[in-house]
Amino acid sequence: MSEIENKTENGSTESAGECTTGDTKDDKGLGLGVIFFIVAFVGCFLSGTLLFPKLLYSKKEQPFNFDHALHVGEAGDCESCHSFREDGSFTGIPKLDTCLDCHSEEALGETDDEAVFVEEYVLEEKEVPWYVYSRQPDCVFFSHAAHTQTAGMDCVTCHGHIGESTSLKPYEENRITGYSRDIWGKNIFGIKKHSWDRMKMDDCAECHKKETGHKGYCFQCHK
Amino acid sequence: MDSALIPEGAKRCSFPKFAIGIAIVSAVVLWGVFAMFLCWFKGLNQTNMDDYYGFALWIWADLAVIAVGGGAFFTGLLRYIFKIDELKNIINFAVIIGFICYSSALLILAIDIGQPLRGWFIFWHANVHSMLTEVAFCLSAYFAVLTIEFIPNILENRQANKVPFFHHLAHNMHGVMAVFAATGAFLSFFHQGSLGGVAGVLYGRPFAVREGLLIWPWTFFLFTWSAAAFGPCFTLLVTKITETVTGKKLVKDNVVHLLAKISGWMIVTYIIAKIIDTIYWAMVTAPSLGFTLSHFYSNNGFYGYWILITEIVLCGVVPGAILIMKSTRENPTLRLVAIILGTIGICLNRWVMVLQIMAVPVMSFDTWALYFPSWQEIATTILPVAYGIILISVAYRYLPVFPQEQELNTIEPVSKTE
Amino acid sequence: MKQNNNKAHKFGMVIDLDKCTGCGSCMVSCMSENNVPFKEDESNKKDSITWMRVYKLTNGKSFPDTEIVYMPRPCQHCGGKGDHGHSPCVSVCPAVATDYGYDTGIVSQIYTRCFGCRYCMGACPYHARYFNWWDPKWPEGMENYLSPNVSPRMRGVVEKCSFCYHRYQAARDTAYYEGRDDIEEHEYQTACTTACPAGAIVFGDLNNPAHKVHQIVKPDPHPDPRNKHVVGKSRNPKVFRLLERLGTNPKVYYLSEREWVRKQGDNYLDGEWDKIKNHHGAASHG
Amino acid sequence: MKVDRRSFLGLGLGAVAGVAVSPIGMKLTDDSSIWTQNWPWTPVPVDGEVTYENSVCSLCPGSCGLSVRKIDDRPVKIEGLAEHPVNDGGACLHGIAGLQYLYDPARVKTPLKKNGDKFEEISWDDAIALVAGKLADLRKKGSPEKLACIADKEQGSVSGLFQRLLKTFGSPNFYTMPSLESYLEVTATALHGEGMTIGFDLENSDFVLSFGSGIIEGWGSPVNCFKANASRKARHAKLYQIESRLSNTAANADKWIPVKPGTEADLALGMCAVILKNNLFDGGATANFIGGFNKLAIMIQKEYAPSKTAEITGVKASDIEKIATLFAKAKMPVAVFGKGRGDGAQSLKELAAVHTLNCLVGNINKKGGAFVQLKSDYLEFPDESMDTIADAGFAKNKTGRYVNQLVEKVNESSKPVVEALFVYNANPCYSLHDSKSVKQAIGKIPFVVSFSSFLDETAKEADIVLPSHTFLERLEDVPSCAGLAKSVVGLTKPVIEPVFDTKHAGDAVILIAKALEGSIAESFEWETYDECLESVAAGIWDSLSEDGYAIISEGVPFGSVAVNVSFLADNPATVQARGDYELTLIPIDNMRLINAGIAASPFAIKTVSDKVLKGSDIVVEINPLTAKGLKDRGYATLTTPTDTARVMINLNEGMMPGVIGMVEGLGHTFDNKYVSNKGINVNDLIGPVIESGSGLDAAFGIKVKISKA
Repeated sequence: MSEIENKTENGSTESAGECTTGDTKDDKGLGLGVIFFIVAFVGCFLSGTLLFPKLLYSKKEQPFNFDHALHVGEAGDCESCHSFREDGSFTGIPKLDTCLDCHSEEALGETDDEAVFVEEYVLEEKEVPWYVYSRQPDCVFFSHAAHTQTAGMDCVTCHGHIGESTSLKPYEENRITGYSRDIWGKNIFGIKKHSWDRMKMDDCAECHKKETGHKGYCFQCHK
Repeated sequence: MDSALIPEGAKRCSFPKFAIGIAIVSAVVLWGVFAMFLCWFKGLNQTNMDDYYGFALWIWADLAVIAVGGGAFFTGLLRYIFKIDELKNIINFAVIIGFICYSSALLILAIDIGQPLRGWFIFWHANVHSMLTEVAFCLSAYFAVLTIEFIPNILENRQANKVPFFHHLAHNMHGVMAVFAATGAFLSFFHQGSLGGVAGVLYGRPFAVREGLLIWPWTFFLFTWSAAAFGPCFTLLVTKITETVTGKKLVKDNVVHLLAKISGWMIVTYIIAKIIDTIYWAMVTAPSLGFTLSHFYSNNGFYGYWILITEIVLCGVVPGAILIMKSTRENPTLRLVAIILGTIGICLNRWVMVLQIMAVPVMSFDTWALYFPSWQEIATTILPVAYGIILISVAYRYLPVFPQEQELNTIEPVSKTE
Repeated sequence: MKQNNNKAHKFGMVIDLDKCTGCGSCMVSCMSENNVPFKEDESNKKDSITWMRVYKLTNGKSFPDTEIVYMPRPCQHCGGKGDHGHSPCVSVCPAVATDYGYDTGIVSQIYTRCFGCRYCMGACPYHARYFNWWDPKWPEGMENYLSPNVSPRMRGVVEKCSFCYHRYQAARDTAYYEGRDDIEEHEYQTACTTACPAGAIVFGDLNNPAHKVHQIVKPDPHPDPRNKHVVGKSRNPKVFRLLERLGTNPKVYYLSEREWVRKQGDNYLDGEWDKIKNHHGAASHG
Repeated sequence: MKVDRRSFLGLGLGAVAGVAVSPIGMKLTDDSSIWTQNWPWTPVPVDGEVTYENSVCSLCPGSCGLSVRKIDDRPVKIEGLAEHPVNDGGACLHGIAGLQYLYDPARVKTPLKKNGDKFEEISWDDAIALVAGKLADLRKKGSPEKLACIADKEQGSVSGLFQRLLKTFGSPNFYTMPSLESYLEVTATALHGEGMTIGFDLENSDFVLSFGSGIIEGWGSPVNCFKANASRKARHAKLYQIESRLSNTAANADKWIPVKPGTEADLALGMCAVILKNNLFDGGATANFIGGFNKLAIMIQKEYAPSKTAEITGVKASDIEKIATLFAKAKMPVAVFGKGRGDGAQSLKELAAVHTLNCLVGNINKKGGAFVQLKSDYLEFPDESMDTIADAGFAKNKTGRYVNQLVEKVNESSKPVVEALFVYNANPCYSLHDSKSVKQAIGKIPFVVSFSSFLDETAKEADIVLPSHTFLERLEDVPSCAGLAKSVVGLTKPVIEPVFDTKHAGDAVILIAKALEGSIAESFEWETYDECLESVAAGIWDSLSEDGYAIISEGVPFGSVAVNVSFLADNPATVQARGDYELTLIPIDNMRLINAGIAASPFAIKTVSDKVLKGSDIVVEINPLTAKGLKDRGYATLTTPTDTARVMINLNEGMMPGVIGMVEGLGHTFDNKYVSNKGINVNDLIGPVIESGSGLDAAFGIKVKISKA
């Protein structure tokens, strides 16, 4: 210890003079320091929580508005448009010809959105470039059949009450990852209240653990 | 011009001279950094690694620097836990060397993985069965400890020390250092071990696989032991080099002799264990899988019995012997030979436990795979060395690394022999 | 999902080396099924990604007594020591980017989880794992033939044969949709199996006595008395596994009438082979 | 001063702390890793509905049934079609990799016109007009016979259209590339008479005696042969392979009989001698022999006594006796000919000698034997309308009997014997022997039109390229021309809209014909090829369009056939390899490569062993005894009478001493870095040797020397 003790003695004796004279300044400085600290802290925290998401996500409007509630009323349940194929695969967002089962060149209603739909897509025979809120990345394998057919789950569990919505919210895309904001969830802290607030792997795993007693193996959900 | 920073009463070369030296070494650092960025942006196709050599030069360098950095934890252990007081005169330096080795190890790992931006998955999605997970956790933790152990020494810089806050901080940290040393020793014990485990658990690779205790193969214990044994050799070697470069005596002989003696006995005990392990593996483990010892050391252009003998006899038994005998130990030349051999030995052991494993064919119809690193690999491997030199010179220049320095260099020639 | 947990499959393969012609159909079928990339020079086989690789074995005799046999080598989907699922590669992956499916016996992976430490490659004695040293690139327009059932891997991750797991998923989807709780043997066959012109590859559930692979292999449910780590040894004297003695417990079996071929399946000390070759499968407890 | 420092400290720490507790860190860490998982430059295949379409592969004469998996409109996978009469499920690597040809970098994307030594793009209309114009001039000059055409085969409607165009134009000069089918016909014609062909009942034979036929290396209809071979074990059938190299077939066979290269004919006759001497032949069968059976018998026993044959062939006399006896005594033996894939150089002596074995033991038109019958022609073209020019021109003699003689003539004569040349589905500049002189000949022809889908070696020499659809983009009838026991016609169907501005070669021909007007146009009354096919194949169209194939003949043909042995009875000389070095270089057929016009796909090349191709170096096989000083994996210089080449050495115990093997199918030079400029084309090294009497190029190899490089 001797070595260090010597030093510390030197140190204290040396700085003793300053310390006595400097005490008062110290406090002021400290006070100022604390204020600066708080200001900086609050500023950074708020910008990180409120401003950051605005920068992170780009807003995109859907080609035209779609009234789920109306269509559910007309067509029945989700499956009448979001259906399964013979081989058990899921069609997801319906293709134009599915719409044409009911729609035609003649508009069925008189909304401007349908007019857009008829003119720009039906007549042009173009597919509607919908933004998919719940699109999962390429590495994910998801079997709708396993969940809705076999496990008897409800669409709402993951997709929420979109079926009751009358208009489409703007699609928010993560500028870095290209993911839809719905995957991470609206809440930037990733806090969720409902099962459909978030669609990250942990949410799948959580439910799998509860329902099957196991989070599942890689290939069960990845390809 | 930087005299204000230089420890009081210490003589240092002129700043320009110092600057030039640093500049030269920095050039090497830049070269390594360039190679590093190539690997990050163009991918690992910049290396000569392939599907047979998933682990190559880098992993060896990693294991080697961690092994020789083991001097830090072991000296720390002796100094703070076993209260071997003389060692305080070399502990600072041991810590610095450890710090360099471990920061280098982490850097190399960051280059080595194919997806650096996902590297944190090793913590987030940790697999408790994987030795590598254990390595990652202990490595990072111990690096933190070393940093903490290093801080007080930095704070002892003349200017920093003027700030009462830093001054007291340094003082108090010295006080509690034993706790960190203990943690460090514990952590280090585990990751040195788990690095050995990395090879030992490969039951698909008869050259690597070892039986063991519970989940830990014998290589686990051998690695820890060897690090503790040869680490001090490296500490002494670097001290010797620094002394030669600075042309000053920095550590008293009794300290050196003590550490050398401890190292010597550790080496001897380790080498006995290693020999037993090798014999058991060659006589029992490998044959039970259908392999004779000759399979691992023939039919190829490089790996022969020479490597086994060099590692165990020339770079194990010999330095061990030299260092345990007072007469030879206290003979500077022989001691130097011993610590050099020892350092080579530990590096050779790590080489064998990484690259030869990859080289040995396992399927009866497979062939030996040999490999030579690309310049990018070499550059990134030299990078830590250059960085180490810089850090040591800076530390030596501005920090009171060697408590005995002044005493040894102010009092003219009289060099006492105890 | 539930019913798959309580009825565990053990998918495996047996390859008749006497039928194999070394034509390479299995390799190409695998590559085009699984979006495996290719590059200008693939002649360095140590950095060439082929989930299914066909090795050429010779009996080492000189002209005219030389013999050749071709040995296709997919991922062996090891069950690990004692077949407990601790495959050499799975047990070492630090980030659980590869794991053992206890419901299928298939060693599965998440390419996007893998951060490329390549420990698994060092652990695999079969060299069944491949690293993406390069970014996958296709000539202009050719990416149009990529299959959506398998995600293309990015540079810097390890990949390997998956026993065409996506085909299993597709078969199960159909079964779910039709309200069946399990799939038929023919519904799930790997790309190499269906491609083999010689019909040398048989794929199915080793746990299912009705499946052809089980009937050929006749796996021994009990540990090998001579090596407790080895489980599922074949009771067919002509069938062997690669490096069986290591206790990796592969699910890929090989069949050959030729003794020298069976002998090359593993490593033996001098004279050892003659002692144990006839014990092949004799370990069965009925 | 202190104040500042402390407040700055506070500011800094505050900022750090604030950011730390805000979600920025966590989110960015997560997102950055997600970014690496979805790099924009890593393609993401679009999902969609899965459908399957059946078609037939026409990459080789095998004509396997294919099942193409599609996602919406994108074909994503090709597999063998189950229950197809040819391949029943299996498929070879080239067919499976078919999609790579669709997007091949070397594809011709639109018609091309040679300008100087560069190609420029032109429209289809201009291209057709240009071709028609040139041809019209040729007719005006009154030399229509100077239009020649080289196609891959005689059979099939597209080939039919080309023949029809030449005929109505007034030229007899239609040639096909050598193929197993053509050799079968040559043999059948020589022994059994015009219009006959031969098939082998490998599925049922219990003793297959193969004279170097690569039964599992692409000979005949590959997948069909693979299956026949695979069923051997279960049928307790035997396969004996006579070959100078341990090929995969030899390795897979029950017995490998190494023979000096080029002496297969002598060995076959030697076996005939044994059979004759020991009265093992079928008396009934020999009754059908004409053209001097006795003369033959005497000659054979005199010239090919076992001891003598042993000397020539290097096969032990005892073995010759043993094998001949086994063959004769087998219940359903069959001797198979056509070295390698059967499409390389062959000598009629060898073909005839081997087939004589079949005739002697009387397995002609018996189960498990050789089937000899009339060529099946399922197409009925309406009669052409010929004008005087056409009649006159068509009546003239062909310039040469086979394509290699055409090349010879062109090169020899000073004035152009051929003014215009059509090339369809053929790549003579690559696959004919001494490709240099072939290029030279093509170069001498003033106007060359290529109908290739790819800018291959020959297309590069052409003046006009009229790019065809690949087999995945077109409709076409595909007869299996591969020595099968049954003859099947498959229907190739388009599984995707043409990727580029290409046309069906059939349509191109029809357009050219129409542009030529007059009687020629009259003979091509169809609007499109598809319409043409439906009408000319009317007889089998229903089953073609419904099942995707039609079986023309199946099972054992009825009746016996005459066997004319006059050619052999004169004991023609055995063809010798050119040159006087002491080693012999022979081509090797490797299933993973293609030696016909097209190159192997990137996938196929990827599967090729590094003992065949290393970087851009070709690897030759040589027995250690022959290699002398040369080291394995070392480099050497190979010197032939015509050329030298740098090669890598692979010491191979499966190679007969004194023989060097070089793989066929490498050394392509067209614009696809994945498959081109790898190794060398063995055909550059081997010069043709014309067999007197048959006129066939029978160069089985060439004499070489090898030295350290």
